[in-house]
Amino acid sequence: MATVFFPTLVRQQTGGLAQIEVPGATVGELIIAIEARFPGISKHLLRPNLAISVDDEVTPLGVLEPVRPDSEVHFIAAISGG
Amino acid sequence: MSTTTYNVIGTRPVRHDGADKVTGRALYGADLQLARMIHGAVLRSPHAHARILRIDTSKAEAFPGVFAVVTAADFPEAPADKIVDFGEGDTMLSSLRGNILASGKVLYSGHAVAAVAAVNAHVAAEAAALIEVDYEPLPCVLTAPEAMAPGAPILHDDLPNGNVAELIRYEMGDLDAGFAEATVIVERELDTATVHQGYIEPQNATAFWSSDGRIHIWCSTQGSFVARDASAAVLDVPVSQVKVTPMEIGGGFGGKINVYLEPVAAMLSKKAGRPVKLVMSRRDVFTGTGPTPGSRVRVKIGVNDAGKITAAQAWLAYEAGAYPGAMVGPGAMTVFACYDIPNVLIEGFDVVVNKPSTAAYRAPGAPNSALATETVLDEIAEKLGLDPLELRLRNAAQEGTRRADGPRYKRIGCIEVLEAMKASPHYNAPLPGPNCGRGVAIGFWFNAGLPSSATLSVNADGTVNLIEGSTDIGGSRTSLSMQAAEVLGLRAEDIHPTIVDTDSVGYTGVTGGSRTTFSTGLAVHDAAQIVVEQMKARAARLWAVDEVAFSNGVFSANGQSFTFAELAAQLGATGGPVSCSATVNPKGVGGSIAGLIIDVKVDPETGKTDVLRVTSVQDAGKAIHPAYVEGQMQGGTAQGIGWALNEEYFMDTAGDMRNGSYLDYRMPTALDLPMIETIIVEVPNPGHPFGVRGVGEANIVPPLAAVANALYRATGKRLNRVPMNPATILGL
Amino acid sequence: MKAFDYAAPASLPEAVGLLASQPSARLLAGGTDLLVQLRSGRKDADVVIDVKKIPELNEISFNPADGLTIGAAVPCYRLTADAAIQSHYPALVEVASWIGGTQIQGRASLGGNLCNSAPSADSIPLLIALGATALIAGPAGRRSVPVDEFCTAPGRNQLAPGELLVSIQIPAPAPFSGAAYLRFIPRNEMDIAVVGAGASVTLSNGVISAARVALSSVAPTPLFVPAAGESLLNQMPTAEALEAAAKIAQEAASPISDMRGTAAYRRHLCAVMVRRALELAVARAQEIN
Amino acid sequence: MSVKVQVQTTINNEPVEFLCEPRQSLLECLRDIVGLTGTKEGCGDGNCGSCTVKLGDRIVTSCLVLGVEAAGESITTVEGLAHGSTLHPLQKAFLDHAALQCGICTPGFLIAADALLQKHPHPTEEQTRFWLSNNLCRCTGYDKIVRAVQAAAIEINGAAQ
Repeated sequence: MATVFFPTLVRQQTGGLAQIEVPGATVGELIIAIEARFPGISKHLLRPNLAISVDDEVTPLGVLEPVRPDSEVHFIAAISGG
Repeated sequence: MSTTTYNVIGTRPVRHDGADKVTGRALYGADLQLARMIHGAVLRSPHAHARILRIDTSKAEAFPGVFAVVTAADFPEAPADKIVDFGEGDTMLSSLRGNILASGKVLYSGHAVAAVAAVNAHVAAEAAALIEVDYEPLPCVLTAPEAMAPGAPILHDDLPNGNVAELIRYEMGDLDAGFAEATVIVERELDTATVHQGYIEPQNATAFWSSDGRIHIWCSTQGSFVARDASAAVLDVPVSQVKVTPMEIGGGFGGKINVYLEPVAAMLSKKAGRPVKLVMSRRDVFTGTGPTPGSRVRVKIGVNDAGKITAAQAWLAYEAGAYPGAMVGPGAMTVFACYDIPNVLIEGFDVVVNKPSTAAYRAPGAPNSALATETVLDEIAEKLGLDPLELRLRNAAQEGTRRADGPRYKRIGCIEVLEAMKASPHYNAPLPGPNCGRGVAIGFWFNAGLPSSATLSVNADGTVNLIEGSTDIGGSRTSLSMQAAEVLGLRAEDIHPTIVDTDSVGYTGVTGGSRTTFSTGLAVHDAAQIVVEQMKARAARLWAVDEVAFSNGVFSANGQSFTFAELAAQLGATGGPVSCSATVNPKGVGGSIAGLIIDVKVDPETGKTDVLRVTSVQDAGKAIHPAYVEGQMQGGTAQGIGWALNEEYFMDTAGDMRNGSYLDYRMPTALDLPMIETIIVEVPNPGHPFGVRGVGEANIVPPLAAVANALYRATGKRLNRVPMNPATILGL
Repeated sequence: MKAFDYAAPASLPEAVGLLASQPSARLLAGGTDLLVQLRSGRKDADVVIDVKKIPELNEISFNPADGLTIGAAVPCYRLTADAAIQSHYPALVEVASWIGGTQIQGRASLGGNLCNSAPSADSIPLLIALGATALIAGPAGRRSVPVDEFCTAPGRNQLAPGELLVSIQIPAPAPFSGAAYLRFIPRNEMDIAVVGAGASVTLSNGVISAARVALSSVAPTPLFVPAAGESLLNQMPTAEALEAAAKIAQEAASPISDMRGTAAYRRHLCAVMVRRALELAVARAQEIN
Repeated sequence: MSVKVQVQTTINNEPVEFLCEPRQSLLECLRDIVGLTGTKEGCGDGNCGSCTVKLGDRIVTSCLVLGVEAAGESITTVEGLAHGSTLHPLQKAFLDHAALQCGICTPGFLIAADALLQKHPHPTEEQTRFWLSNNLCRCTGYDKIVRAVQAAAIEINGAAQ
């Protein structure tokens, strides 16, 4: 099962839980599984100011990005550049 | 370190657009002349915060020579919560539209209120001055700490936390336990002023709204597709109705990603039925575009006897300007990014204030936060009696180090950059005399991926046309052509690059985020590989073989061979021309570490700082064109030194910028800088076929702190405010 | 910028006549102040009178008896290249090479710098220190005004309606005299003086027999401080004496805080810059002649 | 609008006549009337040097010159620097030394540097930086520009004695 790390400010929705292992083959499937456990959380994770990082790389595929059982998923500030 | 040998990559060919740019032939946005073109002027708010009670444009409309006047009322309403996705950094449409022409309230001095198109720019300016605007002035708030305080004037009624638009928080490990392990703890708070990118070419846009509904925009932009998408969103037309032709661009550094004039020129054109050109004055550029945030950053770092950082805490408040989006996210993510720290807490606040809406500026957000971290580390090194580079080496991030925001580094060149600094002739040279000081600092920037497209067409003479959409700010035509040439076994000059409009190439993101040589380079690389495959197939057809080898520009099979040019000449007879495209949206972005060593001399009576010697060190991954890599390092260093020493938005209490000219903004002149030595470190990025990391930004991260550290060594004073100008140095 | 007409009179009487008949006329020499002010709306004009075609305003002449006459429209680059000025007025060469940058010096004139009457004008403290006078022409004829009395308020001066500056006249340097202008700017060029200090010193047998001190950017006009110079009379040019004179100049200053510096910082710089200008003037007085 | 004035002048060694309003700067006249857009505008108040042209025997910022003042003068712009299709040694040196990035300041630097080399055939680094301080560049940090100018000095005038 892949590990999803909750941003600090989303942990209010998880009762303080920082990370969770959930089943799924894509980021989207992981989020569906998390939403089932913490209803309403997905809108805090899928926000325009947050980018999705899978295995230490920001993914352009977003929720469609495949994950492996040992994958790490983070939600980090979306970065622009100069 | 880089070991692969290349034929073209790593050489220094003359840039393809060079002759045009040294002879005055290159066409920048303001150079455009179109038949029947008229000229515009923008009326801007004199108030930093005021309600607009009434706008009367009748006198301007009646002024001889005027064709059209527009205000926010001419633009479609922005749905309250619509978000525009530009691929990087999404924006609320209401903010975008509100910034282009104010409606309801003006939020900063310089906020555009109305625009006029007339027979020439002088008449347009005279007419704009005749527009009557009744304002109800409101109290203004100009700094993040003031804007966060209870009772501060509120800019936007719809933000949930007063003037705080966004909270950021990253936590890792156990902060209290970490500080408990520390033997030395230093905490400092440092402010930085609002500064501008300072590109020499003012913003400009020419637009023609045709009677068939198609809108053609010519402008100076870092990203033609972003300009297209943003303009279409503001004008509420489908993106396919807008074509953006990127003109040559006179500098950007992050400041020419947002649109300001483009939709206004388009709306004026719609009303006037003629092409309309808008060009900003220098004061407009300072007050009406996006500078980069001023900030307050507090950093606390604890280190044990072994010189290992046990805990680090940061609090960051960045001034977004009039609309949310202060780059505090990247500021927070980079504040400790160079180091492997087990226990971390980072809190960031994106705070709106009555200043121009901020924009990116080379590694946006990172110099502000690195200033605090790198000066605190300097102080700790001194307390421990450790060389400041040695302290950094003991804590340097490396492959596998986890950042506080979560992800772990892949291959990263932090140790290599620090070792290069330590071994440099500069670091090992004595200081020239009294009142002198040497400072060091390092910094990190992520760099970006994002989509890019390229098309390669093989000419019968053996050369190749490269069609691409990345506007060329610093030699990217050549760094891209070199990557094509390397794959195709050609010389850089055999590739003919052209940057085309948004109708003529696949989607390409901005020239920003240090991404062009990486991402568009990857598109070029991939397209070149397809060319090779197709050319192999042609050779196979000619030779009636199954397998053709390709190496160093020569196709061969069974003892037969063709040079690239020989085979190119036969394409017509083997099935027709070869033309291949690729569009990428890559992962594999490699972050870059930069370091700076700087020597200064301070006049103890006047506080004047002279910069004596500078060495910039940066991990380029692989330097495609080393001269342009050096140029990026030197340019970012120069901007950082200007930021550190003299540049700032000097606002009066009413929020009016008092120094909105090059005379008083005080960017460095040639006489203010020495030669800038460079050391290119090459730790190849495994995510790019040639190892490219991108070099445009990380170099501006270290200078603020390096200058502060050098000033400390020269004066014994730790300053808590940037710019560290002469009066600040003397405490006057 | 509002529309205006342009005239380029070829003689002084013609210019004076035009000026008298056009109340909203503005005089154009180098244009480095005027065109910026017109463009920004700080000034406007119905007619711009270009004075560069008037021969008298373009002259540089020097003789050891009368000293130096600089036509009001002579651009700085001609001053820095002039052999007589180079040998007799080194400080003037320096100030002419510090006003703006190379391109500005291709246009800007000391006459324009004086008539613009900015508190921060670089050339005026030196002209005051050198004891220069302004030769003015107008409907009522010609008159001379000491430069130290010329400026009356920021952007204002003794020129009456219809009058124009013809030339600046600087006495011949006395034997064993030296002058200097130093300014403090945060950059190394292309900046407005945070504080500027002009000084001249004449030595007789090693004792100071004349001295003048003036400052810029510390008062509503360039500031002549007679007491600072007088304090040095009959003194040896010791560090203490120069320091004391600098303190007197500092006391006379009434600086304000603005984007170029705080009042406290300017007051501090007054003493530093005056002392340094005096030191350089003394060194020059000792080394030449 | 005021009455337009006819101006006869010489630009890049060719006689040129144009009509302009008195309020139009020489920069505007060169760019918008004569069509020589190689000279750039960066600030409009003489502080960036992008609009540098040679006017008679000295260089000026053409934003601070009125077009009408060009009457009877001789002007050189960046378009007049090369000899036919052969680049001026300064132009070549700027390319060889990668002394431009965005290129917007380059025309002004080239004209200013040309005047420098006429005054100082072998300028020191200090002389070069002082002379060029009326020209702002935001991309390069000036390093490669100074090197290019000094290389061009040697190309034009031989090695310093």
